[in-house]
Amino acid sequence: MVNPVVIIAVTLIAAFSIGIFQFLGKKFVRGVFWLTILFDFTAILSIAYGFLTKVIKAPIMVKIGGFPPPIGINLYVDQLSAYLGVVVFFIGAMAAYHWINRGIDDPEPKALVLMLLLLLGSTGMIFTQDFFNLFVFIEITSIASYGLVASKLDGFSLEAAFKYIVVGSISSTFVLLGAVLLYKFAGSLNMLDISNHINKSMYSGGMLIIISIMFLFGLLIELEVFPMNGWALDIYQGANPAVVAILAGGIVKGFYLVFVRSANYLKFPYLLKIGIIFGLATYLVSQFFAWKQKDIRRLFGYSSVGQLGLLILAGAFYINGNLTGFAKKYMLFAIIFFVLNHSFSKSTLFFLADLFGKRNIEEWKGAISQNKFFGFLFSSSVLSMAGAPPFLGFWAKLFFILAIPRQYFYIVVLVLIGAAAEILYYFNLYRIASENDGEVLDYKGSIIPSLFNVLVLLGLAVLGAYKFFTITGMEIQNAKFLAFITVSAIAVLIIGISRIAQWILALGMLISFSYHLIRNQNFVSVFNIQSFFVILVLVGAVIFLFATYPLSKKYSASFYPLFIFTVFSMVGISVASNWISLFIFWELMSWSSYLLINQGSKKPAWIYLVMSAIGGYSMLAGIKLLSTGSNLIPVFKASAIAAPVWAAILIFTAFLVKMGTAPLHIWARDAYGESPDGFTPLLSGVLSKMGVFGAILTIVYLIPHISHSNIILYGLAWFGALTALFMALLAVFQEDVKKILAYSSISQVGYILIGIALATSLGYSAALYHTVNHLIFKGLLFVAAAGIIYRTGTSYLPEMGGLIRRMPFTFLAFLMGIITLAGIPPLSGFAGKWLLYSALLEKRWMFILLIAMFASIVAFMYCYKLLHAIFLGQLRDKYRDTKEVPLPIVIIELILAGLTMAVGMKPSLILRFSDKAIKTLGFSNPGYAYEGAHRIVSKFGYWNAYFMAVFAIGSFIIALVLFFLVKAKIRKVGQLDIGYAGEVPDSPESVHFGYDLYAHMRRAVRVFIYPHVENSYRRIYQGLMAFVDYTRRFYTGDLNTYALWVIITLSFIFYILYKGVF
Amino acid sequence: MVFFAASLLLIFIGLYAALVKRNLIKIIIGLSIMDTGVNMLIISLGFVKGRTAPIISLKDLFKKGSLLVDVSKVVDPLPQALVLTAIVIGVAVTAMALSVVIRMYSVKKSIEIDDFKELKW
Amino acid sequence: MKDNKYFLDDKPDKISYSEVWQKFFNWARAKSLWVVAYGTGCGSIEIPPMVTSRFDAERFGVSTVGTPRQADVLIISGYLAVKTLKRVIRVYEQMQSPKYVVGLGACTVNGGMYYDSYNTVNLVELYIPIDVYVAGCMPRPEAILAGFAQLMKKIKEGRADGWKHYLDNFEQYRKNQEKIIKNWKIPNYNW
Amino acid sequence: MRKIVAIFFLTIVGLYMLSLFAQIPFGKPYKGVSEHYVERGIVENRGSNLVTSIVVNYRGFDTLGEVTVLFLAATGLSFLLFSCKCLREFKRIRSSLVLRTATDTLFPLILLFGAYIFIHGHLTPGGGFQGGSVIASGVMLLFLAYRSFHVNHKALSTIESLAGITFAGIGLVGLIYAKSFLANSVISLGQWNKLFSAGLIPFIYIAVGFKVGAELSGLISDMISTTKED
Amino acid sequence: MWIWYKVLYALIVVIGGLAYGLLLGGISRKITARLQGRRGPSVFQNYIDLIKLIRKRTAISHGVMFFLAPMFRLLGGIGVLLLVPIIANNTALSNFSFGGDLIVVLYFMVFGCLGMALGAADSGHPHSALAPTRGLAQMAGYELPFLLSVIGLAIAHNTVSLSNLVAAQQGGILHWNLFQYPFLSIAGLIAMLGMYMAYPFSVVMAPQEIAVGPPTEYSSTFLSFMFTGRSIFGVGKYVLFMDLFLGGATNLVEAFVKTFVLFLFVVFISNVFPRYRTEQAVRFFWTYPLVIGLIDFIRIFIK
Repeated sequence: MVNPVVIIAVTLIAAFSIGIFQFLGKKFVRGVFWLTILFDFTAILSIAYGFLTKVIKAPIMVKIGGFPPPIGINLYVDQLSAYLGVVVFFIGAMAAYHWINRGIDDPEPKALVLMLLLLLGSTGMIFTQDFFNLFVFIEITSIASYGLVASKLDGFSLEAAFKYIVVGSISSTFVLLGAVLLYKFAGSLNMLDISNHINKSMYSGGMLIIISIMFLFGLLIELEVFPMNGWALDIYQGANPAVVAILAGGIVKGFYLVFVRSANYLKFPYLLKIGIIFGLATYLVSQFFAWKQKDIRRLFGYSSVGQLGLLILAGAFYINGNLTGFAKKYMLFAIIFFVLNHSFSKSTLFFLADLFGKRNIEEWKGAISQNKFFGFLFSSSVLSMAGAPPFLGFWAKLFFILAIPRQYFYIVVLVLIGAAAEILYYFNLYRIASENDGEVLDYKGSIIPSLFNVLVLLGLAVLGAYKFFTITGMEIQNAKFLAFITVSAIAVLIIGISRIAQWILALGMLISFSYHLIRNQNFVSVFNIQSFFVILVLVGAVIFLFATYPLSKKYSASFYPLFIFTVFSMVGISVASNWISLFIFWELMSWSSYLLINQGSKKPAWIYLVMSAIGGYSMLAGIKLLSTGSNLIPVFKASAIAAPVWAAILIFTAFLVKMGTAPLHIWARDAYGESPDGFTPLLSGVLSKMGVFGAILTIVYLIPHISHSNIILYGLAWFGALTALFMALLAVFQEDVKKILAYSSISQVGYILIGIALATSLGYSAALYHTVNHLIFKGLLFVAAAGIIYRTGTSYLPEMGGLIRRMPFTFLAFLMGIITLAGIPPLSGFAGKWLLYSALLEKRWMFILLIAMFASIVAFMYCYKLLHAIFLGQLRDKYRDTKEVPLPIVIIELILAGLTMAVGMKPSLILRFSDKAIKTLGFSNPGYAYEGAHRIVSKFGYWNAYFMAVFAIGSFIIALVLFFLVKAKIRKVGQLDIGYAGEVPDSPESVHFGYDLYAHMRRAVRVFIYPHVENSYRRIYQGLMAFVDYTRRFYTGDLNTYALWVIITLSFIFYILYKGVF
Repeated sequence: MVFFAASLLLIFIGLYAALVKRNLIKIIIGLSIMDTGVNMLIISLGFVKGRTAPIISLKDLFKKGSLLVDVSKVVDPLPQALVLTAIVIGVAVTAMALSVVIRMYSVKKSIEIDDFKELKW
Repeated sequence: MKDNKYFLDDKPDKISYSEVWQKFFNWARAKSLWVVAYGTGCGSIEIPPMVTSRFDAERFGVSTVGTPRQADVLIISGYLAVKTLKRVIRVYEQMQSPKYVVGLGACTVNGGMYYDSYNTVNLVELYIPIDVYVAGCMPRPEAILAGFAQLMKKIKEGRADGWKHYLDNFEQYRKNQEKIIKNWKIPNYNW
Repeated sequence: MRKIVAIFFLTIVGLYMLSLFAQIPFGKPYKGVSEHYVERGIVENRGSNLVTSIVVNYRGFDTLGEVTVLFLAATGLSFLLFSCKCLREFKRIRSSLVLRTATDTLFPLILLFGAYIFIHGHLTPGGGFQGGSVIASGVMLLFLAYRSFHVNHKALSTIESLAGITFAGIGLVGLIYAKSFLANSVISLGQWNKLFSAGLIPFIYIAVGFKVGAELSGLISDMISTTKED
Repeated sequence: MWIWYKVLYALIVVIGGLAYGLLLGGISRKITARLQGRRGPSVFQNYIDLIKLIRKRTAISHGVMFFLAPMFRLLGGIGVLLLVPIIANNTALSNFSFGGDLIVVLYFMVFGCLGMALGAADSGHPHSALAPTRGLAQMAGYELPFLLSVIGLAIAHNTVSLSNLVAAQQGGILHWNLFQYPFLSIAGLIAMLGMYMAYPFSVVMAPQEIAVGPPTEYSSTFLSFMFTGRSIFGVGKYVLFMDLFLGGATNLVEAFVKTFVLFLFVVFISNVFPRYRTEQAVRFFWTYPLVIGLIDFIRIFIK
């Protein structure tokens, strides 16, 4: 361990000595600089390591000048300051490296001195325990920053620097006044001494309020609090990115620590109020203002400011929020994680922004798709920044939400809204950056600092997860499983050179995992709803993964890892035992699936992500409502929880989003339609079923505990019914095969939702049966569609036609799928419909039954459209040599088609599993009965699947035989040989009826298929955008105004905290 | 009390300049005035009626040989020490500000705020 | 030439029925004559009165149908231009055997009043086989019905075998057709 | 409009602050750490000037920071104004004969006076900063008097660095020998009211004096001649 | 063993149904002719047409689906006829109604239509591809009031078994659903007009507009199968509606009479109305019959 003061002294000496070394040459200066940084970093790391390993037990107290604390100045280094010091020096070193690498501004020795002194200032700032000394170090930091901010010497940076100087001077004036007045008040400048001297009752006098406010207000200005943070944003925008990286990544965190610590020492009683008002305002305002931002650096600036707001909020709660026990610990970790996450990811982002060089985000097109490594770094930092699991930001956010007391629920809501807003703009940027238009881009400079940062970030992610699971005391299986997922995905990623190897490895992993699961006696013997979904996920995943092989050539190396990630996180959801672990895996699923969709198309993926974020965060808010004071992690089977209606609604929102229930469906069409073809079957067949799983959980465990549960269930059923109907109607008018199937998927999941909302055993039977069945037939259709798109190169229906001649097997399978989808008896689709209608009849929900049945009639329209437009009609000349779809896809198609036939004959193949699952939900029977071997009887009706199948097949054979007995001489004619008024059609296109098949229907239902919902979303979005665009003019760029806002804020704080004068 | 009021007035005059003046140099002058006000305020906080400067002579000691000083003889030395630091810092900030203004002038040939409003929104 | 044979690449087999069955089927064929609604010339104006209330051809089982695939009878309703002949041939070839052709008016017999036009097909018989001619310019619906009665009689007797004749002498017919139709461009759709 | 708003809010803030200062007694005796400084200042430091004792010894760390700030300002200034041709158009006018003659006479005296101030910093009012400033004012006078005058930046920079290193080095010496950074008791404190007394204070102040003088001269030089004449 | 007897009975029912259906077609043509002031063809004209079609010498095929579609069509027709009990609780004439309830019948009805639509689409003729889209659109129109009445009746009688529905209507003419739930019945019967695709809902076949609709390319034997399937299907639907609204039948005579009444209803209405366009038909079905049916529907809902 090194005496902390040595760090300061050595740095100082080094800085001074550079004045001499500069005459010896550049190398010497750099040598001195790097040696110093190295020394400082090592020293502070040794201290931090001492704290970490508990070698150092108490905070280090260093007396300077040999005088005991109140007399002399002393340094006080505790864990937090040591850790922060490590971060500051690390980021500082990276920033310096980056700066030197990108061409440091002349004269270099001076610049390096400024850099050193900046680090020195911030180190001193977080080490010192003397208010005035703090002021001195703040000034050192500020002045060094002034110089560095102006370093580029162009209009932007100078302007920013001058604004910073003026506002910084005002800030330091208040800090100075506050420090001196504190001395006057308490007779000392030592923080601890003053703290001992102050008690809360002194605040009633008013004097201490104003003094504390003045001191803390000065720091608040430095903390870039709304509305006095215009200067900070200008710096982020205008200054050298290397400088900004160290400012945002390190220095501001020092100010933050100082602020929180000072407030703590001052026992400032209004910290919570200040924190809530300013923290929240800063957070929300900057997250929203960033929406319209086109300059990438200012965008990052807004994000930084927002994170600081969140930090202030968290700090206020930690110091002043009356948190007890675990909550306090959670909040501390939230703060630490926020700081670490933001420091490393934001500095990386600024480095990368500088490497790429373009300012306008529109010019970032292709930035991450062109350079894979750049993309990896950028994605990691953005994901971490936006709080995607398993990155650190996620754990921070989770800790934060868990720690906030329940009576501050509105804060939870607002913070989550802000988080969603953050995702919105970050991934708008990500969307643009991942688009690829093939233009060759250049990246200037070295990525080493970013690489280091990202490596640290990845390490921190592990740390975060580890800490989260150990501190919250959640089952260790969750952590193990998470680690397992990550390791598997990384393993698949590593062999990314060869797609075949990836495919085999991923398939092997899935199969061996399933095998182990089935071998597990526990799993098999206790067959419940969770096992049902685990099996569903694994079976679906194996099947669909198998089918991806021919398509995988087109995909990037991250396809299979993300696939594995998605699948296993769905397994994680299915085996979750409490709401939090459900949420963790839920988010994991959302993000990994987002990245997968993003490989196909960007904008839809973005919408998907934003909707998922809204859903996920509302679920988190709902979970928060479920938690009680001592029990922060609500489990499913809490019998006596007082679950408020809102909790159920909020949690349900997440599931409704995933199910694509109207009016939350807007993501679905394009996300399904434009995701990679290999992934869409999984998305539709399995991933949307996670919403079903969640919905079942909610209805079984939560809804019974709330009042008016019947109304909620009835409402849900209506949502399901309307979704089923309108999505089917919308599907009719799509012209893209995958989009039709997308709408169809949502529509079918609407049926499932009705079944769940019935909450009767027959309803669950119907829902579970249909869940599996939908996996089979929709998977089949999507897989077939993938094959067709692979062969034809288009998913646009009017471009196809007549493919039955080229792809007979696919047609056969597709036909089976369509018949199943339409629910026509001999195949498996009908059983689900029959069960559902019987359940609805039983519950006498007539209107819903009417809508549900009618929706299935509407479904015939798009069913026919799909078959006709792809396979029937005229074959185009360009597809004359098209081959049958690749073999793996054909295999999967035929397997699935065989499955629908088998299940159509014997629905009990599926029903026997769903019966077991239903028994564990607390029902004694599945709601229907067998009469004989095959006849299924409900209270209203009966139905014999086996007979129907035999009857249909038998009659068909009889008809066929009859036909061959009487048939005339049949000859095959060419496709253009049609009755065409004696003419010969000149081309297949001219007689192929493939576009807008239901134009006549459109006229009848125009009002229903008008995109009302999408338009209202768009209008809301555009309205918000316009609003944001207007309000962000708040930052006028005028120095006077910025300064004026400082004063206005101060008077506002005075006014709300101390009304003594007025 | 007058000292307090006067130095507060100085501070607010300086602030007013920073809030209202459109000329960069004038703003810097305002900041300097503000600094001066603060320094005056600090000094006046340390003042005690009827005491001398904290330069100790023999008569300020309790008794010969002990070297202990009679506290009631001299004013508070600490604010003076603090002011020393504050002044230097003020000088440094002013110097930085002026150099930035020089550079700004060289970029735009202007020292009016209206020409430096490119960073906004 | 060989490519164009595509439209009739397969002659119907000759199933032999017993006399009674043959008669029965011929009777059914005669009682159910579906006429393709295809008007070639001015005579087609006489078809609507024939099938509507005034003359009501349906009572004899004669009804119109919109597609040559299902039709039994093709009426060459008067003046036939070279341009139309191409379509007529195609329609005729798209009809399913057994099929019959009724020539309406003088034009089908010898070109009628337009016999010396550069564009008139003077003797339709050369290009497609005609089972029954109905003379006149124009023949009245009664005359057409009489023609149909003639046709029915021929069918019942098994003599309406123009389609067989066409098949047996296909090469000859095609040669004749190509003689008059200069830009005969029926593409080869045998893929 | 802006003025009205500014005045309005400044008034509000001013009123609040005034209400604070109304509660602070003016000219009343102090308590707290200053009592210690005054009472035991001589005992612990042997320096007559209590302000110096505080500045250099009790709160020597502040002073180190202060020096750093000044150093920072000088560095920053030369960093920003490096190779700046911004003020070239302003010609330095030739000064009057009176000024030149007076400068010739006064400059050595000013230097001497400045040196006196920082050497006696622990005994009389003043100290390193004040002395340094006085020296810098002499340099400024030279600038005013001679159009072609320029300082040797290398020398200034070396002095600056050496002085700074000395200060921080003294602190480290204290850390090594007295287990406390900037400890004054490394050498004997000496006798009160003598030039060589008060331990390390004079040495530190000498270093500070050199440093401040060099830095302020450098500042002036940078500001006036933003480009090298030669 | 009993199942083979059932199969035997079923064959008889199918043949009888075909004969009856062809006859009804002939009667329909005769009535139409008479209403137009013509003599019209013989009532047995459809038999003759069928024989002629079977005995055409040649036929053409466009592909596999084109080939199989008539069989699907026939299968759909037979299925509907056999799944609906002509005489409930009669071993012979309740047909295969043990195989499934009303819901099964409703979905099996689509089987034939879908098959025909696929075949039509495979022919490559734009008209025959257009017609199924019209048919499906119109189906979405008439199914809404039809489902309304079916669901209403099912809920009212607590069953979806057709035999039970018939049983519930026994005991006098006033127990028929037609009189018990007149509004539902009106909705259902109007929907029936759409289901028969007769005027004014004939836009699917739309003679003179899109040739003959779906079977434009069909000829000869294929067409005869379609013809057969359509006739049987028609009879099946009459029987279904008889069971739903007219109290079923207790003997064959009653069944003939009731289905004939339904047939006359369809024929007479179709002969006096011009054709609706698709969207007009859809709008019609979604307004008047729906609103009328809702009166009873809500009555049942409240009860």
